[in-house]
Formats: sequence, C-alpha cells, structure tokens
Amino acid sequence: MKKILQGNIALCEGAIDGGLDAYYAYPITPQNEVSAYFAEVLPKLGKVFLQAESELAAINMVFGTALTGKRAMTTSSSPGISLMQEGISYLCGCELPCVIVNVMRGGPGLGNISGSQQDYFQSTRGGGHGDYYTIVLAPFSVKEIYEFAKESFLLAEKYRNPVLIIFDGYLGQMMEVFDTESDEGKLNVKIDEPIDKSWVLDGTKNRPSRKIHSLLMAEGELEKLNLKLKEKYDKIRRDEVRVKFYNVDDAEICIVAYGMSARVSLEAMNKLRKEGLKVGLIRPITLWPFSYKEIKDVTKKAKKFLVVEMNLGQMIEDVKLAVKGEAQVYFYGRSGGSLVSSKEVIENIKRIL
Amino acid sequence: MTPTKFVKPKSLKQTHHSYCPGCGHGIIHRLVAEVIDELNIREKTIGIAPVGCAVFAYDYWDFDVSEAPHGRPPAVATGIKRVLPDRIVFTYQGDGDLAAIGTAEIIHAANRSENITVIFVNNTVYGMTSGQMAPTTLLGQKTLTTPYGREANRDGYPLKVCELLSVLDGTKFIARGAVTNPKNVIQTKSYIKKAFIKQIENKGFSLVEILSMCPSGLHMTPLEAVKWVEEELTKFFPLGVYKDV
Amino acid sequence: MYEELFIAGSGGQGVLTLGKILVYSAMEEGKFATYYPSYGAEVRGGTANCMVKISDSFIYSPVVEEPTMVTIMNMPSYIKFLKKFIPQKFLFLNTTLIEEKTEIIEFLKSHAKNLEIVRVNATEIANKIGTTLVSNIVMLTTIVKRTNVVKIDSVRNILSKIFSKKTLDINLKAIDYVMANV
Amino acid sequence: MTTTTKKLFVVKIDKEHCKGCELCVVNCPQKILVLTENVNKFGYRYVEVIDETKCIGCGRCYIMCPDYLIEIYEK
Repeated sequence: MKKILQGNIALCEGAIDGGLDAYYAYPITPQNEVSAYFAEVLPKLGKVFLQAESELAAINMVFGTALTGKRAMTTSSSPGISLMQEGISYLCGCELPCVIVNVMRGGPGLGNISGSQQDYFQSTRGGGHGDYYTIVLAPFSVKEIYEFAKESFLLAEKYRNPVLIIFDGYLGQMMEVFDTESDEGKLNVKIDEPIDKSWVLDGTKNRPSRKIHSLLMAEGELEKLNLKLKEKYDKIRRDEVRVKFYNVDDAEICIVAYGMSARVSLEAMNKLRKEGLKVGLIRPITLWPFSYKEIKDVTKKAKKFLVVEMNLGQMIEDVKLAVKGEAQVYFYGRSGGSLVSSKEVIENIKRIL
Repeated sequence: MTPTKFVKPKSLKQTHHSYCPGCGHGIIHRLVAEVIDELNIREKTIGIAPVGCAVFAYDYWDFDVSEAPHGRPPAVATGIKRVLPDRIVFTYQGDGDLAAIGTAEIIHAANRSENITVIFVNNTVYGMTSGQMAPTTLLGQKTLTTPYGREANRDGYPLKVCELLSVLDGTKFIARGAVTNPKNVIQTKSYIKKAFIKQIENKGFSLVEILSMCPSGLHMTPLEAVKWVEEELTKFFPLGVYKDV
Repeated sequence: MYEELFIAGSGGQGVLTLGKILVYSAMEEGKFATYYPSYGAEVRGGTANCMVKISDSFIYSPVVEEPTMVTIMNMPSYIKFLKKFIPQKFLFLNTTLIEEKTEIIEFLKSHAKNLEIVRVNATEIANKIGTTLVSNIVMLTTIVKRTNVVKIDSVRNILSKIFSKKTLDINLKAIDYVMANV
Repeated sequence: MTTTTKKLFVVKIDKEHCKGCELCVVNCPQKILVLTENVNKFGYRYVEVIDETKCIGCGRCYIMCPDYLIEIYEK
C-alpha cells in the first residue's frame, strides 16, 4: 500500500508499531509534530503521553519507565539533546534500554531551526560523561524513519542500551510517499536469545529485591562494569554495523554521506554516472558502530573519497580512520542549517577527479 | 522470647549502613521500612534513592530501589508510576537534591499531582560533599561555603519547601516532622504513613519533610545536633501538617 | 515527469494545505512525491510556504532549488520569494492581492525565457463562491487545469477523504466553478 | 484480686556496629543505657544495658537508634 507521511509522524507510527509504552518530551522545533501526534493517539491506545517540564525531566521519566522494562521513548532537537546527556550517561551506566530521537537543527547554542547534521560527534562519542556509547541509527527516508523506530526497541533491549535515532530537520519535516509493504529500510534485528528481563524493577513479589545503580565505589567495581560494557560494545561493533553501497564495485571515487546528505549525494552520483564518471556512494546507516572495515574494503578500488555532510567536517574523521591512509579523503559540507545541493556535490567531485 | 513491636522491620536488609554517628537518615530509613511493612506494600514498592548521603539507600532497603541522577527522582518516579500505576512509588531526597538542583522536577511532579510519595530530608547542609550551604541553611548558619554565616543579600533565604508546595493545587498531603526525640519520631512516622496511604488511595502527590541531624556537616556532637535542630531549626521550619485534602 | 513546485502566501490562505493536496493527489496516481513546509518561527512573519516535488521516480531532496512552477498568493511573498525561486515554466499569481511590479516581471523573463504567467483573481473568485477560505482551492484547480501536474479527479478524491461534508461541498463547488469558468 | 506480674524485657544491642551517638542513652526513661569505656572493632565506644530488669519495654531506644541496632523482646 502506498502511504504518505511526514518524517516526524512516520517516527511516531513506527514507535507505536514497535510497542511503545510511554513517551515523554519537552517541545522544541523542528520535531513538535511528534508530541502533538502522541498526545492525541497514545491515550486512546492506553499508553502514556506526558509533556515534561524540561528535557532533563523527560529523559529521567524515560529512565523511570525503562527501569520497569516497559518501552520508553523521548524525542528532541539538538539543544534539548544536549540537556539530556546526563540522563543518557546514567541510562548507559545502569544498562537501561530506551529510544532517544534527535531531529537535528543548527548550532552551536540556540542556532536555528533548520535541519543540520552538526551533532555527529555528540551522538557517536557517547555524548555525556563516562566511557560509553549509544547505538546510533541514521535513516535517510521517511520509510527508514518508520522502520528504524519500529525495530529500535528490540535493538535497545537486545543490548540493554539506549538507541539514538538521528536525522536532520529536513527529513523530519518532509512528507514522502512510500510503500508500506516493501522490505526496504528494515533493520532486521536478529534476536538470538530471548530478551532478558530479570533485572526490571516492578515490585519484589515472589523474588528477592533488586537494585539498579551506576554508582560503584568499591575498588575495581566500576572498572568491572566498564569492561563488561566494552564487551557489549565490541559485540555491537561485530554484529550491528549497517551500511549501504551504491555503485561502489567499479567506482574510482566514492562519496560517503548519511541522512539527507546521502539523498542529495545519490542524485549527484546518478547524474555523474550518466556522464560516464565512475562515482559510487557509501551510506553508513549505523553511525555508531561505524563501518570502518566495510569502508576500508572499498579502498581496494576507489582511491578517492568525498565526505559530504551538513556540518563542517565530523564524520570525515571516522572515514579517515577507516581508509587507514589507503585513499585520499576530501570533504564538502554546508553548515548552519543549510542543505547541500546535488549541484555542489557534482562540482566538488569534478574538482577532485 | 517473643519480639515486641520494637524489632527491625522486614523491609530493611541485614546490612549495616555507613552513615555517621547520630545521623538522622538511619531513623528515617527505618520509619519508611516500618510503614511499608505495616501497610503490607513491600512487594509492590519501588523506591528512588537520591544523590547525596542517601545514595546507597538501595543497599539498605529490601525492596526494589533505583538510583537517579541528582535532583531527578521525581521525574524517574513519574516514569515508573505512569506505566505501573498500581505500584507504590516513592522518592527519598535530601535538601540539595530536592530543593536546589531538583527544584523544577519536584515542583512539577507536585503540580501534576503525580501519585507518588516524597520523603524529603532537611538537615540544612550538604553532608556528602563535606558540609556546604544547602537551600535550607538558616541565615547566619556557618557552613563550608558560608564561613561567615549565610547572608540573605548574598545567599538568599532558607527555602521553605512545605509552605511552597502547599499552595499548589496538585499537593494532597504535606507535613513536616523531625526525628529529634521519640515523640517527634512517632509523629513523623504517622505523617509518612499518611502520605503512603494517600498514594494507596490514589489521592495524588504527598510529601513529608523531615528535619534531621547531620552532626558531621554541622560540626556538632550527635546530642548537640539534636538540640540545635529542636531549638533552632524548628523555629524557622515549624512542625505540623501543612496540607491534608 | 518531474515537477518542482514552490507555493507561498500567508498562513491563513491555506498554502500548506494546497501543497499537501497536491502530494496526496500525486500519491493517488502512483507517483513519487515529497512535501516540505516552512515551519516554526519562520511562519510567524506573515509568509508561509511549502515545496512540492512530483516525479515518476525516487525524489532525492525535498527542497526546491530550481522550481518548474511557482505559486504566489499574496504581496509579501511576491516581493520576498521571486528573486530566489525563479519558475522555469509557470508562475501563478493571485491578482486580487498582488500589485505586479515591472522590474520583477522583467527579472523573471530574463531568467526564464519560456515562462508563462497565469493570473487568477483567486481571492475574489473564492469570495464569489461563498468564502475566501477556498482561495487556495481556486488556485489549485487553476494549476491543475493549466498544467495537468495531477488529475482533477484525484484532487476531488483526496478532498472527499480529508474534508468533512460541509467543507467538502464548498470546496467541490470551487473546483467546479474554476473548471467551467476560469 | 489478681496479682500483676511485672513484664520482663530483653534489650538486644548490636554492640559491634554501635557508633556511640547516645541518642538512646538520653532518651531512656529508666536510665539503664550507658556508653561504655570500651570500644568495638570500628573504634567506637558502644552502649550497654546496665540493669535489664528495670526495662519497661517503652521502645524509645529502638525508636531513636539511627543504626537500628536495638531490638526489644519480651521474656
């Protein structure tokens, strides 16, 4: 069936179909449609919607619901996500699953309300204090927003870790026609063992009491947790990298881009192919874990890479780490909420070639 | 040998706590545990421990307890209560946690009339970080960060939480007790019990402020601290029921 | 086919609705379509706009850069947008509220040789039909009639799905009037 | 006439964990709790009962003990 939805609303529908139990958030543009939609729909489904007094409160309400083993989500945009970093660190330290969505806008500071990809560093390097990561998914279409939101809870529960879905305000605001029945955009999260819920706090009936905390003061205890988390992160790095290739087999130059930048780059690639230029595109879908190995493999043929972002150079650091000096890495980006155009990408490719 | 009513409640673990000699937290922990046992709600209670001296409360109570970021217990409790409305959810917070860094969270949880219970321990000083000024520190009171005494024109006035929250429509039971002598302790326990009963009856937000002793933070002996709380603190923070609707 | 539309006016004129009806209609016809609105504080300043793309194949960016068609519903938008969004095929103007400027017309013609300017008294016609609220539908019908970007029956279908009976009647009346008279 | 026999109580104090705060001592109406000169393994002087037969089982020591180390049983 064909359907047309706004990115922000696809997120809501995906989350509901993924089993969302409770949603908490504080208003911020450009993702206000999410709260408006959930406020209307969740109570009818017997689920929880609550407008929090701040992003600090919102993320901690998520923390509370996550403690009970129920599926909680919050959404915000860049400045609000900065406020949530404390809570995200605690969620990771306490190993609580939940879904956090950042519909990115321009920064730093209050910035503007236009779409951007300026939060790549914050998203992929933990973001808050301590030694931790969140799984970061970067959809590039309305269909992917829907599918990622739907499967993100499973992914979060599989690893007892927050999952962050990030996309720019352009994707959040745009409406797009998509095919609901196609398999396109599915994450296909594999669940090997039944999800462990033996840690949830729901009352100590017929079992010993439980506690959940990240404060570990005894000697060596915290390091033990950090090592346990590392083992988990290593498993995620092994099993959950997702990346999509377009025309890379014979490509002499490869664009690397995600989200809206990838859409624009795809258009540029197709136009350049028509001119006979051997251009490919690598689109990381998980920004953490990053596709280091997969990108390295491409350097066997392509010796030039152009990283395209809606910031002034963040993912490029990961691409450089990935190619390990085997290829030259160039950059093109627009910042401050400006969208890159396919024309600009084409100019840059021609300049490099 | 038969136990009287003066034996350790089931809701306390066998572990010994690490509070300083004469610290009021231990008494308050026990009161909460007694009330939970007496109301027979241990199996459905979920507590939230604060950041502060009571951060380890989850090691002392024998029911489900979680930590929370500093000041955020009311938000965490909200997240639990909203998805598990038939459980009994309470937060245990100190004066820094509730009345400084967590002011927004407590006011809004109260104003939404979240059906939770808040145990608010006011000892006028930041014990865990070695005795700095708290929002409830009295004027003239010397602390690590008010070495010449708290001054209104620099530090503002002691924050009256019960009085402040009582004016909100969302609050259903607000009382202030103390743990300085057996009479006060028994009175405080009756407030705590009433607060939990409000929650059980789905009446909405309840809070009990408890004036407590922090001998280390106040640089007093336990007995001096008791005397000071009784004679000085209760003058500024009068005991009693502020709201019961 | 591949069309990029830029539609601007004031918030109350229903320009966002106009754009949405276009993409819904395109979907009805099995086409790819995207819609991108102005939002937030941007729309408080008196102008609202949206961008619509309709195509037979996947649409990359929803943001319009080189529009094939531009629709302007009021004077502030006429002044604000035409320098940046130069239509290559059609320019639709709501002449009830727009006082044309020769320098703008000349600027447009120098940048788009085959531009056709379609002038519609949209607000006045809407008023004649019964309410200025349907000026967006008067404009939409004009666009569809003149360009066939979507079929008018698809528009009728969509309207019957999204509007209540009473609102639907007056909107259908607007469509019929424009199809017969404009 | 019935003869009332005086109830006898056992005051159990966990001396090993007592911190010697004396909140029980000052609140005992029978004055039968005292701080000893001895110290426990933590280095605190601890509380002892000097004449258990005088205990009236009022529980004030239990109520005030911040470390919940005192329990009262009936003989």
